[in-house]
Amino acid sequence: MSTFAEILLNGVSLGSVYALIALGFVVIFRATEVVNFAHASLLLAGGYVTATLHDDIGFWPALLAGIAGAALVGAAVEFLVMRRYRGADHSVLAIVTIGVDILLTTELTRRIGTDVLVMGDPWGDAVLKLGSISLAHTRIAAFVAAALLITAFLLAFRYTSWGVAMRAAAESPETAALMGVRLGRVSLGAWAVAGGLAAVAALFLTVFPTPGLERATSLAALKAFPAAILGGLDSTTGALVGGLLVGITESLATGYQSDLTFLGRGLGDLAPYLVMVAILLIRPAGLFGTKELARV
Amino acid sequence: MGGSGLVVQDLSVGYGPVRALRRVSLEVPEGAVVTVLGSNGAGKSTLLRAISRTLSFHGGAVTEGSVNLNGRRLDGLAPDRVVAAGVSQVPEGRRVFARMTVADNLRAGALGGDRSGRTTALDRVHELFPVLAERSGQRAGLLSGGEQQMLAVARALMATPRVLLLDEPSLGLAPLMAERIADTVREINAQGTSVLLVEQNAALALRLATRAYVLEVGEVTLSGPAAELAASDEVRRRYLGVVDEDAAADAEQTGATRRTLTRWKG
Amino acid sequence: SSKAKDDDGDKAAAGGVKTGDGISGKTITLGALTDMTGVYATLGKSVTQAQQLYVKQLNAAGGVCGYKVRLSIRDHGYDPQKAVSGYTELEPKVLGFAQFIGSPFVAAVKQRIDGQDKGLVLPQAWSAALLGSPYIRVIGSTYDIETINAVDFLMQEKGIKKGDKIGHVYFEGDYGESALVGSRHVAQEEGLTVVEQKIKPTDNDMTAQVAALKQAGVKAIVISAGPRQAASLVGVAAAGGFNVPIIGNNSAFAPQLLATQAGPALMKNYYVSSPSLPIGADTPEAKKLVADYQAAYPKDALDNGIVAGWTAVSAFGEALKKACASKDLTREGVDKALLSIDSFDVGFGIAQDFTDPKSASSKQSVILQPDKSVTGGMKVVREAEASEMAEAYTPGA
Amino acid sequence: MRNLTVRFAGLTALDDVSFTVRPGTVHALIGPNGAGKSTCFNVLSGVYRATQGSVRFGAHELTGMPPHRIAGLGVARIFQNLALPPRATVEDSLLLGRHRLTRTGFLAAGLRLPSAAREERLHRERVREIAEFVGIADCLDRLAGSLPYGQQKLAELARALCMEPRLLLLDEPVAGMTADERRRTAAVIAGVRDGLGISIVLVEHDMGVVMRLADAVTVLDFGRRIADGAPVDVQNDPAVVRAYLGAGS
Amino acid sequence: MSEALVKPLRLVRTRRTRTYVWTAAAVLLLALPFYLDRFWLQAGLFAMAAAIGAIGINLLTGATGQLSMGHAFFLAVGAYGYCVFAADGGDGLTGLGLPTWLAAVLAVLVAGVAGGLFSPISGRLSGAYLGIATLALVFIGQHVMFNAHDLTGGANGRDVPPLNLFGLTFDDRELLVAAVPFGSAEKLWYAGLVVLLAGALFARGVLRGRPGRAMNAIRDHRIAAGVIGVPVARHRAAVFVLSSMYAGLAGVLLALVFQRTVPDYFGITLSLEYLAMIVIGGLGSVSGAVAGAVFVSLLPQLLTRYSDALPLVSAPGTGGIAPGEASRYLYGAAVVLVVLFLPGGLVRVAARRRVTTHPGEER
Ligand SMILES: Nc1ncnc2c1ncn2[C@@H]1O[C@H](COP(=O)(O)OP(=O)(O)OP(=O)(O)O)[C@@H](O)[C@H]1O
Ligand SMILES: Nc1ncnc2c1ncn2[C@@H]1O[C@H](COP(=O)(O)OP(=O)(O)OP(=O)(O)O)[C@@H](O)[C@H]1O
Ligand SMILES: [Mg+2]
Ligand SMILES: [Mg+2]
Repeated sequence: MSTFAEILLNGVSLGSVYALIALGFVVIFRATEVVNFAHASLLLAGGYVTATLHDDIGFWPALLAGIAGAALVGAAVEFLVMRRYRGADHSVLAIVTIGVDILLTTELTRRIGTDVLVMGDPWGDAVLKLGSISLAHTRIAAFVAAALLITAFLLAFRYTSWGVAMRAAAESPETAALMGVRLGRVSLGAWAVAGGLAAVAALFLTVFPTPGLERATSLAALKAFPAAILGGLDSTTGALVGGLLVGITESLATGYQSDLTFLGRGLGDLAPYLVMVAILLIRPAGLFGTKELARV
Repeated sequence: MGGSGLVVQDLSVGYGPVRALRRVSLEVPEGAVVTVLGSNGAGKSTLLRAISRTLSFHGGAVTEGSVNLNGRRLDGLAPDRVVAAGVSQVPEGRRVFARMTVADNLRAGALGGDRSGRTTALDRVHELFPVLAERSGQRAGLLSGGEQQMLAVARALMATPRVLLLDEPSLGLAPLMAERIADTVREINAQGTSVLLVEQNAALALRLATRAYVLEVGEVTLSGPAAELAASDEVRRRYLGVVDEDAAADAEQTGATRRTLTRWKG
Repeated sequence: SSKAKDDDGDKAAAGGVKTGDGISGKTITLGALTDMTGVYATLGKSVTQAQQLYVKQLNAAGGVCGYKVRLSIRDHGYDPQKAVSGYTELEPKVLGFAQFIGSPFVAAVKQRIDGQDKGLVLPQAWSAALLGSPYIRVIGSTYDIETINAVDFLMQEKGIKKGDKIGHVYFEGDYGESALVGSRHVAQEEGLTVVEQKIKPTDNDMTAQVAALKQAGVKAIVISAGPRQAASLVGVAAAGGFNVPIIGNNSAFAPQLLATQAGPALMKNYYVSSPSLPIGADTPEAKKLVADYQAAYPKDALDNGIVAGWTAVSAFGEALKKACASKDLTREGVDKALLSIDSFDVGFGIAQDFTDPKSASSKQSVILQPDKSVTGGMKVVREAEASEMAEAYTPGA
Repeated sequence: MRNLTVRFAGLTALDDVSFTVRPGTVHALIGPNGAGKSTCFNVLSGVYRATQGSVRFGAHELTGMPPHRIAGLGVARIFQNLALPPRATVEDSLLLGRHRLTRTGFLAAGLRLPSAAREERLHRERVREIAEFVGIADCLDRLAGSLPYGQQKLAELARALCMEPRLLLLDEPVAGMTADERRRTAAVIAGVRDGLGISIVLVEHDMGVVMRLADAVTVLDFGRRIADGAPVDVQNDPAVVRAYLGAGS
Repeated sequence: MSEALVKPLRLVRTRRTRTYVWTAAAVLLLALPFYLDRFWLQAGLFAMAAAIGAIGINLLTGATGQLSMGHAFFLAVGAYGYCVFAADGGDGLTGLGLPTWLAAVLAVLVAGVAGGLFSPISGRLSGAYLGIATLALVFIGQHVMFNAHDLTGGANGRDVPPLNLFGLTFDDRELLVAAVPFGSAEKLWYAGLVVLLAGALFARGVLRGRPGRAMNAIRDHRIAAGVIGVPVARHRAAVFVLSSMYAGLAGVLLALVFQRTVPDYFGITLSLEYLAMIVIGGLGSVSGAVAGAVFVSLLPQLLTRYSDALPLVSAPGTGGIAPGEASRYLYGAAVVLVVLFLPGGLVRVAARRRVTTHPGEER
């Protein structure tokens, strides 16, 4: 039983990191209806800045710099690339972000080289013991950060005109412009915010229990895809729930690997995708996503 | 220059090689209701797009001429700046944000305006179109066609603009509702908003407007006080064509030359 | 047409040395298919730089009986298509390959190597599946043997005994599964139980694995994964007070890890089973290599990839010299020359015996422990030794 | 086609409505906005499923049939909000209307069998014929998106005619047209009825057009039928005037 | 479309030049194996296989609007399917020992069936949701490839039995044609050309005919398509099957070129590459798919091949930008730049040049 609790708790803590990444997807999707495949490289950028600066200026300033840096990269991507696209097809734009991701990741991995960069975070490898269960401080921090940020975004989307402007711009740029929405600013803002979020996610992705930032860190963003999708790509709550669900699924699939050998070992990566497909079969727009409308 | 109100001068617009407007000039004096009549493809929507600066979304561009509002040039601004300058548009074909709720659509409409008047604007809109209050939680895309049209008009009213551009506001509205829109136009005009009205229901438009322009294939062919135009033969025949003997004879005539379609025997 | 078959049979150059593919004029070209931009970039970089250093020194010392040696390097970024293309491109131009990273890719062109090409290939991959070909020669112990030696170390020195459970965390794919064969073998022979945990290279957080192993009650853990996974595993276990010895394969450590959170835990509880002495070994050859390498690449870390690359290219060089001595620098000549080398040591503690294509060139492993204060971050805790089990073990049996 | 009773769930968009369309007539369906006219069409064409009641078309029961099967029976419609792909040529859109009448499958099209080519030629001719009839023959090569609204409506009408329907559902066919064009379109519709003898259900807010074309009228309000009968009777029905026409008309 | 607009006179002229161009291209393609060495032929074959797969995904994503990121899975089904059907079981792995041509046909069919099995999902989802759901296929595929050892040979993959057609074996046993030794690459070159040509013509026929119009209608307005009489769900499923079959065919060809199938190949990167191909080439058209495929698959090969000669690119191990990195920069930049500055893809460049003489009707 206590193992189950430990695995579950561990899944929740892992899931909150995924939730943070998924939140980044959600922000951009809401503002532009684009699935942002470049999120992984924003993550790497934020982590890189934090990791290279913390020795000189201390952890917290470095984290802020990382957030600002990744926000800047995000904004630059929007300004230099996304804004220039003149078509209307969102899947084409999604593919553009693949191109952007390749560019950024190549540059960053080239800089990172073969190093493992540490974040210099204050939590270290401290753990909290709850009976026989141990939980890393970093993960508690991640959970708190995810919960706070997601609540903040939930409120912002619901109660500020920023959220309305975002959705209007995403749905029909022309009509939104007629409403006085500053299209450029909205999507620039979304990309910058997504960048900042990516930097926060990068922090928690690379601190204990993982050794640090290195070239393959960005691959972790792949795991946030099912999280974002099964929650619903345009839902902040969905990002949280999706993230947790993926974390727990992965954790259970790994923890009970020995009991699941008939499915082949190493299910940890696959399981979230299976759960996602199952959920999509029942709810084609995810748990909290906006359903596609059908009326003529 | 510097005339008050909205002044369009020598405006030409092209969609790539397609010339949609040729040296169109028109004026919407402050506090006036001006209507533009014209058959399909005359360029009425293009004119409104040019004023609101949304041509680029359709692959079009202004090739010459200028648009001024109270002496300030609007051409060259971004669409949102035009809204900020006080020009709102109800685009053709409803264009509500289908996935957003009715309430959020109205909030979106208020984005460009100033914050203070928002609740009064909302109250007024709900009073005009009670169905929107009832349905405020429904997705706009699920509304009926006419309800969407009401929402589109209501949304533009949320911004409390100085100039309101209406592109076929009565499209798909029941006669009763079309009358209510007409009343609304009158009312907001009375409150000081100038209106540029594009409308296929010419009778209604001419009744509302003080001045009218007729646009044919991208050019202004007639203009003058609305009442005068309403009396002209040309306008009566082409745009007002009520059911009278004339029209009946017309119908006969077209019937004679009409091609017929036979059943398909495939 | 230009491709029309001319008689490019063996040429006899001045001095009576028979030459063939890969030699033009006075230059021998060797291929290197490496990964500098993909998942094995860390390994690829060290191996390649070490090999370039060797070639430079070799040429400075006069080359191989008058021939200069040149390395033709292609980076495949661990992409099968690029790897196979790289092989196809280089094959007609080179005498053999001093490096070929990625055993699936070596396997992909195995038919061609064994069939018509017959060039000597020294893969930087230690999968038992690659054994058996006279042309593809794995250098040092394969992963299964290395793992057997690792478990042997646990039993000899860390008190693991019959009836105990040990955990094995391994990569999906050929490296991990090859290592797993080793631990299963020992378990069967010695009455241990292996608790298996398969992971993917993208898994960086070993918390769930540690929880599962802890629950299963394992007394020690073997890890056949990458350095990051090892660091996470060791770090999590230590932080959770789960103090069991952990031993990894040669690829499961990188000196860069010592600077991370997991550094102290790694130095305390972690061991590595290696096919050679570490780069920081206390031999004159190792010291010279360190000095030369640092002079050539001052910015780069010292790790065991350098040793692996150096050993492989030295073996190739040795084969070339022998082949030249017997006046046959054709591919067959070089293959034959390597097959006649039965005790080759470049100063890293283990002698390689290339005479039997069916078995690895050595069955010995050195057990190392991370240590910040040492060059290359590793110190030796058990000298080169082939455990009895490893000696008795035949791959694939 | 007889005995239509449909109810729509949630917010009752159609409440126990029945009417019958006699073959070869134009039956107008009018009512205030949100009365349930388009919903009625959506049920008829299979986009919505009726909560209760049934729709019969000749001998066929339409309720529960998927849209494409209903289309296969010869029920065609035009949409209130345009549904023409903007980046396709008008001709392609019209040819799409022929989908149910043509057979060429993936294999035949891919292999370019002679039968496919023959079919294609035959149907292109008919498409041109229909376009000429509707009056958009000169727009066939243009992209639908670049046509003005009124022409797009006509193209939709032509596409529906391309389906060689036995029942034609028209949702506001003259919306967005000038009086002149309305008259012409109305003539086209009359021509369709007279020439092809098919039944037409017409939703329209332009009472002029309705009065001129309709043989019978059903009036809906809040999903209920409030009047039914000949156009003149309905026009003078006080309930209809109150709910729909307004005092002015 | 544009042909219909071109004036008759010009039509004759363009048609004639086009015939010349096509003939010249055909002769060139047929002659290449006599001149190019194996590396180039192999690169060409990779491009051909990619082109076949890209045509398939363009039918699905470009023409029908169903985003698929699971193409790699169907490629894998084709590749492994061929091995299973054709192998004789001599290597201890499952093999049915069927004639190789039959194995190839069956492999393509099995890929189609796999696509059909996915139709409950592909029929319900759309847009990004469908895209990422198909991503699950890649993960499932890789999981199976690594774990179903008997079928797939696990991590090290399995050998691909050479194709045998009309008594001619497409293997490396040398066959002398006009004094040029023909190995597997030379022989496969012709097989690849034939298959690609057939696949391209078939797809073009589909796109220009009745099914193509229905596919576009589904992409543009799904409900309207149904009302007009297109059986939407069935059509979507059918296109998914067809697209999977193209992928399967590409997989078979790839397997034959590789001579061994390895699981690492069939990953997400591959799926994304295919998407990049159709975007770079041009969505919804056959020539776009081919152009994009050639571009995306040859670019890295070229850069690596000429890494020594390119100024910015340094040889591996000398520091600086490695060729691998350079090709990734270029590839990424190409995706971005093409979408931004050549909307409509590479094929539009050609189309636009034609259109400049007949102002702007095309767009
Ligand atoms: N995106 C476009 N691309 C090319 N041509 C266009 C485009 N939009 C409109 N046009 C052309 O510009 C001309 C004017 O169109 P516009 O939409 O302004 O007409 P309109 O007067 O509003 O007609 P309607 O009454 O039907 O709405 C038409 O000939 C039309 O074909
Ligand atoms: N899918 C749906 N979900 C929820 N409500 C719906 C849906 N479809 C229609 N409605 C509602 O049902 C009512 C009837 O809609 P319908 O479209 O049939 O009206 P209509 O008579 O065509 O009106 P109009 O003349 O304005 O087009 C409207 O109030 C509409 O909001
Ligand atoms: Mg218009
Ligand atoms: Mg309606």
